[in-house]
Amino acid sequence: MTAPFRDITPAERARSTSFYEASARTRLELLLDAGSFVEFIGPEQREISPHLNIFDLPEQFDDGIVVGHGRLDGAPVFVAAQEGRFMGGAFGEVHGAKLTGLLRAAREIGRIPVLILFDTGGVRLQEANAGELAIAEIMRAVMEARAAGVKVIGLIGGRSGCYGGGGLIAGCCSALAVSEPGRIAVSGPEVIETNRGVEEFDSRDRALVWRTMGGKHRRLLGAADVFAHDNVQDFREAALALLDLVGPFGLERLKAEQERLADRLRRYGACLDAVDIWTAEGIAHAETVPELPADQFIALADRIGRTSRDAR
Amino acid sequence: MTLDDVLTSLFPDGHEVRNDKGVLLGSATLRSGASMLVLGVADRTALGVDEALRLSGQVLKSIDRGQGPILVLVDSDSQRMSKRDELLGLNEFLSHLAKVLIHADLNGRPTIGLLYGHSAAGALLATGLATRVLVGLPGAAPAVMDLPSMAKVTKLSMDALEEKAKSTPVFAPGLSNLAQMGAVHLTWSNTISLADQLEALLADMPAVQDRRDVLGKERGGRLKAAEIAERVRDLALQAY
Amino acid sequence: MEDFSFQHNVRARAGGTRQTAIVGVVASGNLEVLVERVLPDAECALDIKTAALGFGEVWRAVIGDFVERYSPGGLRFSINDGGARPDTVSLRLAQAVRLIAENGQ
Amino acid sequence: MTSWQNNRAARDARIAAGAGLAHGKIVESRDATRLLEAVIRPGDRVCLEGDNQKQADLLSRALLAVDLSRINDLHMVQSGVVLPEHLDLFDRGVAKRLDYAYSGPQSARIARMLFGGKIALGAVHTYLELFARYFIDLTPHVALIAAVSADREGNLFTGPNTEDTPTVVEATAFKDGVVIAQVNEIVDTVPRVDIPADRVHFIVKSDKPFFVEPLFTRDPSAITEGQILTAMLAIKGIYAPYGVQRLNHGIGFSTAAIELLLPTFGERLGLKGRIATHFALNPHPALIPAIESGWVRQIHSFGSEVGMEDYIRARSDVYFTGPDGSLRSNRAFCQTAGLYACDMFIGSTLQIDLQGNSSTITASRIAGFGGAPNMGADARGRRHPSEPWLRAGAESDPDGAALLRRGRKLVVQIGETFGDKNVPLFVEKLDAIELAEKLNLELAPIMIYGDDVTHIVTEEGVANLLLCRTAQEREQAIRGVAGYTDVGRRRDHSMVAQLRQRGVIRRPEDLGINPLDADRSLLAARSIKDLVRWSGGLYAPPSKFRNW
Repeated sequence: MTAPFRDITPAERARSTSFYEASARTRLELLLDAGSFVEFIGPEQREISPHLNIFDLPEQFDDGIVVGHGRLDGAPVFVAAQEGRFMGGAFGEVHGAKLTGLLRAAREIGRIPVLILFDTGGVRLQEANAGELAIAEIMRAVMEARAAGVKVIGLIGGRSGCYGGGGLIAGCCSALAVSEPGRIAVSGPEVIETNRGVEEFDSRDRALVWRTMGGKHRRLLGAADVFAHDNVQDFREAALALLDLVGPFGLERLKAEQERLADRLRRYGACLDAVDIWTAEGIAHAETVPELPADQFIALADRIGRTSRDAR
Repeated sequence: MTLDDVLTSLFPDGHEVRNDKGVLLGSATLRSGASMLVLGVADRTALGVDEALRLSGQVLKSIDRGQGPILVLVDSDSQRMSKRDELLGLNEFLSHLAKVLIHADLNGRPTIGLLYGHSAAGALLATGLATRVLVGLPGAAPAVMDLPSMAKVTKLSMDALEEKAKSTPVFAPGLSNLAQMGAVHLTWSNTISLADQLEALLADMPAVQDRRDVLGKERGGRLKAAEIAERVRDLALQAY
Repeated sequence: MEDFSFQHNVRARAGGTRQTAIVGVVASGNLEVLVERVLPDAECALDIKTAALGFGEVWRAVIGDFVERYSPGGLRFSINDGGARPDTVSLRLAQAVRLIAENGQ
Repeated sequence: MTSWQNNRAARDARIAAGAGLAHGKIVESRDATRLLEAVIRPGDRVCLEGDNQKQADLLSRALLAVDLSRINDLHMVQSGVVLPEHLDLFDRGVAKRLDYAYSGPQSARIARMLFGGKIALGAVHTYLELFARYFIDLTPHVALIAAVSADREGNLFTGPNTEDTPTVVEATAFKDGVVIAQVNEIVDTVPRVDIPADRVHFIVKSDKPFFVEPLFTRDPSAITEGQILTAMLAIKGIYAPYGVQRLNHGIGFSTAAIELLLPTFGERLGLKGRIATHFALNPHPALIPAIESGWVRQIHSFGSEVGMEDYIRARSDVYFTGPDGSLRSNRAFCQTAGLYACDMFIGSTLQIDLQGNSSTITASRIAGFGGAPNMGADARGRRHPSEPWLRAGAESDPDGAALLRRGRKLVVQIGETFGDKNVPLFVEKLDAIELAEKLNLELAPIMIYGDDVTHIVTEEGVANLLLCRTAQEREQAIRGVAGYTDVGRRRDHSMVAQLRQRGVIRRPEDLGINPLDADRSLLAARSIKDLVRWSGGLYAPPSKFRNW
């Protein structure tokens, strides 16, 4: 894109591009095989939100999500990427419907996987009812697609994290990859603090936020199966690895998930802090986990071995 | 209507639905003699990891051993907002509940949600909005986002928000708004027997396909969703 | 929100073969620029929707300098602005021209 | 008989009055207010140590709680008015008169209180100026200071944030004043003695560590392309041609961008070792990549920065450290170093007028001066030559006799033409002048006077004011880099073109810089996490800057 990049390979460029920092479009461009991405309902179609003008707010031509198809190591994939900087990546009517339509097509075809690059604060306030319902439709569409044999992989490492209904959609996916700055939760830190007080949750204590909701904790809990370095190439490799790992969906998955979550409650339900959970998982000096470099952390997480594979 | 009123009117022949700290678990017998799994959230209880897991466990058990439709009663708070719930991965527990409900519905156990009180945000997604048909009762008061919180974030006055809410169902709380969006399929009457209305619904269940976007368009609440989803679907199908 | 439209006659057609390009995002202090090769070679047009009120003269000046410098003939620019500073606007416009000047679809 | 030791006797009486509350020198924190009531007299000049960073917060609260019938109308003489309690003192009537230097977070409230007559203002100073007056006409009767630890004799360890303490204690203790220190802990042996015990009269042990604000941490993830472009222009248009090795940086994002471009853009220009080797500077985390890449030889600091402790300790070749290994900072010395031993000051401001005067005062905010004017001023007492200094002097007076011609310090204002919320940096008339008129001040609060400014850098280009020969040229040179602000759009285009031909104004293309290359990928670190990585895990950023 700029002079320093002109003479390097796409993989090198993807490796040197922070997933956290990149735009939705850049993420897709670098995640997929070079030049393979084709967008559905691109910005030139100007399918903007019909609701933001009620609030005198600026629109974005793609309503904050880019959907389309491309190739990953030569194989076709459907992709959706949220732009976390536009309205916090939140789900509105148009934004959500693009993803719903993509998933419905994937279900009908049945063999082409879907990658969802989450970057969202959840429901878009200004169209809360439409956004909430869009999320419900997407959750349903993900499950119908999975039931039809489609693998749906979530990649989480954007600046808005994966909050609210986004967290629920992520929970419906076949597998997740997350990076250290990625966050997965339902209620945001500020929402908890506002509703329950700063004693319950100090949203400005960012170390607390990340060890409660961040990528490392989610990986150690087994909520995400792959921990990616914060660069697009690593997410690409994570997506490829997960596509290999994921098996067919069925009732036994849900039973295994029930057991997996029940086991989590039994083991860690009384823990007051992530450090307590990590200690209970058998990690020595658990308080140093946030400081561990990614490679060491990956080795640690692999050794602890908690995963949601075949149990989600 | 209170929970007892609702249950009595739904199941005049009796039911075995217990309310354990806001978590509803049990079953009831329909007039046809068939049994129905009944579960849900009552007393405006927040849906946290513990509640969600109990509910999903009940559905899974019923998938193994039972049959017939599943009824999800909803009078909840939002998801439980707490450090502990998020620490333990509340999103997984809520989506797991939604997933087992969707799975049941797709596999011969049609699901009906009955929203008779409050609900919001993640709790609504994991319960009522994860059923095939969501029914509202008059007096139900769902609120995806309450107006005071919204006023705070948008820095608009309550008056201004209420004024805007008159012209669009897209953001303000309320059953009729959600109905117009296509989220609530139908609103029952509370002056006639709920059992009759349930029976009528069961006799004429809509197809398993999610048509809420089409419904929203027909009702003038969501004019773009159905068309956009359909266009993306067509483009994606054309690509392969 | 405030809307502005500008039409300019320009010296030369913008280079490259791409038909459309988009740069930027709509966020506080940022903007998106959608550029499409849809006009006759000697014309260019810019449509702006901005969240920052009262900057009409600044836009006029920024656009004037941009058109003078890049001669973006044949291009229509559509801008959604979240209140970006003029230098950010100039930068995004230049980035948009550079992107559409690449060869490709 | 005339006594010549009245002050000493009065000091001894004050100490005796407080001694009843102390075991040795140590006073329980619950007795802090009673101690102050015993030692302080109405109308006293009191220095309540409020530094740029370190705050004697326990003693602030204790002073706020005094019995007004015993203590009132104090004259506060302190560099930083930073905590809400500092102003509560005036609201409550404990204090009446104020001489200070900096009021960062309280700038809006202090403005309201000045307008409301709650505060009788002496003057807003620069740091060195206030410190100087401590020794002439504003000597404190009582100093309330903060330290990390004390031993039982009263030797104090200030930790890395020594800041103003030695200066305050010097002025107070040696002129018959009383020194009261709050400390985080009392130990058998202090790690090093920053303040000797015989200058300290009472020690109050605080229940929790004194408040320190991380003021110098700029998150690289917030640096914009515009700031990167401006930083590139500064490096290539000023640092390189003058060969600036000894300098001070402001704390804004533009200078943080410069720090992060040194190991990338600067390296590519072959400037390593030729520029930016010696700093008068707080331990900016953003400088870590340049230090690790071998750019920086030495840094002396005004204060410290939260989270940099271990890094500094491990890089003692670069920083000034004590025998215990931790940073020793000293605001008075570092300000002096910035004034006399640096060839360049570069920093940002809120408003610049057509003469180049700048101010951070707006109609509703009085932020004070801090130290920028000390460094952002030509040192008339300077006598040692250096290449940048001589060259700047020659540019401003090309016809002067070389052996008699003073050099000039490079004083650079850097910023984007529009600031937050699209507020223009360039104005026809400074808000500071309006404020001075409203408050009937004899002097408008100017941060840096136009005749000291040598260069202005914006995203539009570099203006070299040394090369301007008339007031009119100077005005057009400023307008010529003022972008699309009203000031910029009212430029005389032909004159600006001429100035550009003469090299007074240099655009990005004149410097061989393509604005499209101003990309965040040029930053040596793009996040706080990157800085931690550069530091080999030694930098431990405060929680509010983390995203892990």
